[in-house]
Amino acid sequence: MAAVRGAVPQWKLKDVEELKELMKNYQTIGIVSFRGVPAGQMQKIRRELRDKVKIKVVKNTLIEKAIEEAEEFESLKEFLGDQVAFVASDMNPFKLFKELEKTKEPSPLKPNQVSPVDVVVEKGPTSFPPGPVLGDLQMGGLPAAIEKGKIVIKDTVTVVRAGEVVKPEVAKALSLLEIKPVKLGLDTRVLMEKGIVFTPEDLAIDVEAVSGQFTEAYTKALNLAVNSAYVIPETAEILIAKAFMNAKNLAVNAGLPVKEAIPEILGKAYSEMMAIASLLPEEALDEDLLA
Amino acid sequence: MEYVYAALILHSAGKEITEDGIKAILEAAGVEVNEARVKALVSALEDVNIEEAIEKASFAVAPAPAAAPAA
Amino acid sequence: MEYVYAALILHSAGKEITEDGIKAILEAAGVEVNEARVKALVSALEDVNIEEAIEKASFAVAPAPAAAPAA
Amino acid sequence: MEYVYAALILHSAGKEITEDGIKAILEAAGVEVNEARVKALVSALEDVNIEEAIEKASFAVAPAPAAAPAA
Amino acid sequence: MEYVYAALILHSAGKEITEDGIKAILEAAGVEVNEARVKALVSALEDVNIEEAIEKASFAVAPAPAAAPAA
Amino acid sequence: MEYVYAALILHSAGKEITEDGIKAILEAAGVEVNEARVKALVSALEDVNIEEAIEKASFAVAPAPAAAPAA
Amino acid sequence: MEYVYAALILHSAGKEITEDGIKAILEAAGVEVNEARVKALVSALEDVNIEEAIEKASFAVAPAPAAAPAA
Repeated sequence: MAAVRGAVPQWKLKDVEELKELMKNYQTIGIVSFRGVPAGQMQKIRRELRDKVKIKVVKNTLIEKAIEEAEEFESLKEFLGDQVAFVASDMNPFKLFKELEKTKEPSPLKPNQVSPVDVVVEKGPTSFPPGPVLGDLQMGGLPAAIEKGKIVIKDTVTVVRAGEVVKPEVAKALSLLEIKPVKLGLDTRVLMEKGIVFTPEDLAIDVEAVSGQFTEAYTKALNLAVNSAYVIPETAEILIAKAFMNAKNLAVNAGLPVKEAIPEILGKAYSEMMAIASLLPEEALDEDLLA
Repeated sequence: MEYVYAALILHSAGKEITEDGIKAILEAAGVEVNEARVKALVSALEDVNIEEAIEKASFAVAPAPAAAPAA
Repeated sequence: MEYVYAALILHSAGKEITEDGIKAILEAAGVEVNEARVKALVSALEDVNIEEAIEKASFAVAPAPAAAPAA
Repeated sequence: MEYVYAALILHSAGKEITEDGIKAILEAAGVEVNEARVKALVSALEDVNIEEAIEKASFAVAPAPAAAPAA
Repeated sequence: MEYVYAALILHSAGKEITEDGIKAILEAAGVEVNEARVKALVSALEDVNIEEAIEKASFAVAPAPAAAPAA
Repeated sequence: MEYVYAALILHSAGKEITEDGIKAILEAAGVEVNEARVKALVSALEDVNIEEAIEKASFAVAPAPAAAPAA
Repeated sequence: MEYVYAALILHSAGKEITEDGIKAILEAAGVEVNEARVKALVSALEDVNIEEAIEKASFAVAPAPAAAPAA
């Protein structure tokens, strides 16, 4: 940052030193965003993670300075910006990611923020008796009315769309209805362990999917082994069965009178005869078929 | 059932299914032939796709594990 | 399958299944008979309870598999 | 079933299915060969598409799903 | 599959499944024998109950007409 | 899938599935290793029961001819 | 199954499946390599379209009919 003018104040240098210590001493470090997280929730997060994760909120410029002084951390730079905190932990990145995700709580939209989601309010009754709330809801664009002594929302409406700025009136109406359309908490931007960069995509593990991959891999291996007739303990029985079935199929389909296939051959001939017979009129059938 | 089997022999051997053919087979088997039935059979089979009917029969019966779903 | 059908005609007509019987039927059908196949078939059928084999087949054919549990 | 397996070895190895081939295999296996059966086998397989016949599930005699109403 | 068929010929003929037995069969069939495959086969089959495996095969084919369209 | 196969080699050989183990295998295969993927896989295995996943596969391969119509 | 997995790693990584390749992978996994098995595998795979063989369901072997009463 060329913009830094003059000497860096002593307390800031101390912060940079502290960050560098964290980078040096912890297995996993990272950058998380906490934009919009209320102070109260932030305190709670700090309290709950105290023993597992160091969270240091400092200016981007200071993190950047700390990063610049150790080459291996250079790649973290692109994840800076906005309201970020520096985290450090002795958990591996995947565990740390899970912990960080757990800090997210359903939260209301704030006035004038850009909504990340469509917010839909369903029609139906509210818990409010008639009163000034009616006006607040209407100001927020909701079709509110009084019915049977209660305020009701008469139609389902989308009050704000993803990417739109949330008008203060809308935010107020939503908070009155206790609608919490977003999840706020520490939002992982990047984690790093031993110089390896993990983005949220790397970190969000879908156990089902991984398990499915193992199933698929085994199936493919088994298919390959069986279809190439590679005899190993896992395929021996299958291949014997398959060879037998091939022989039996051939015997039956070609009418080869071998002992193992005779019952099937007779059955096949009989069922073919019955299939034809089922298509014939009565006068073409003999007595045993009419019975 | 002899009548239908007789028709199937002709079909399987690639011969045309005729009244004479069926009668000859049944007589060779020592069966007393009912001419009306032979006529009815041959006439009814004119509209039957025997290959298909046979195929279906094996369908119903043979559930081909071969096709077991690839994962 | 001609050979098998021929055997079943004899069976169905209540006759004994013999090499001569099968040959006669196939010849009547205009089939060039392979003696070895006739012998092999008759010999294979010797110890078989045809009625039972057919019985089982009719079961299997009977549709209604609906109830058969897929694994 | 040895005879059928022998035929399948020849098929699987891309060889023609001949009487001599089958005899040679069975003899190598120490099986006393019945010439008539070999002849019958080769003749029966003459017009058969073996690849297809192998794949096509044979007939389900056995299980006769208890629950299936016999026709 | 030649190797597996060869093993089944021996089994079916009531002989022991040995490397020499399989080699002899395959050579008689004019197959260029890969010793490693023979060894692998014999060794893997040591722990297999062939009769049971065959039993299972007949099961697998038979059952489950479930989805099969009735004719 | 290389990563999964590598893990399966270790599993199948009765070894512990470690990052180093997977890396060594992939490198031996001449595959350029992505460390993050190796780590992700090993970490995911904490919650994945490989034996169970394999079990599912054998089921899929083996039985269930149920729905498969004969060709 | 280790050997097959090793072959699949090579295939999956776009490499040729060779004895050396498979050995290198297994050794990296700390597996004591049985040369005969490697040879057997490579030979078995020689004429196989691997992509196809991987996808084709191997066979319906066993259980399925649990509920289907064998006759």
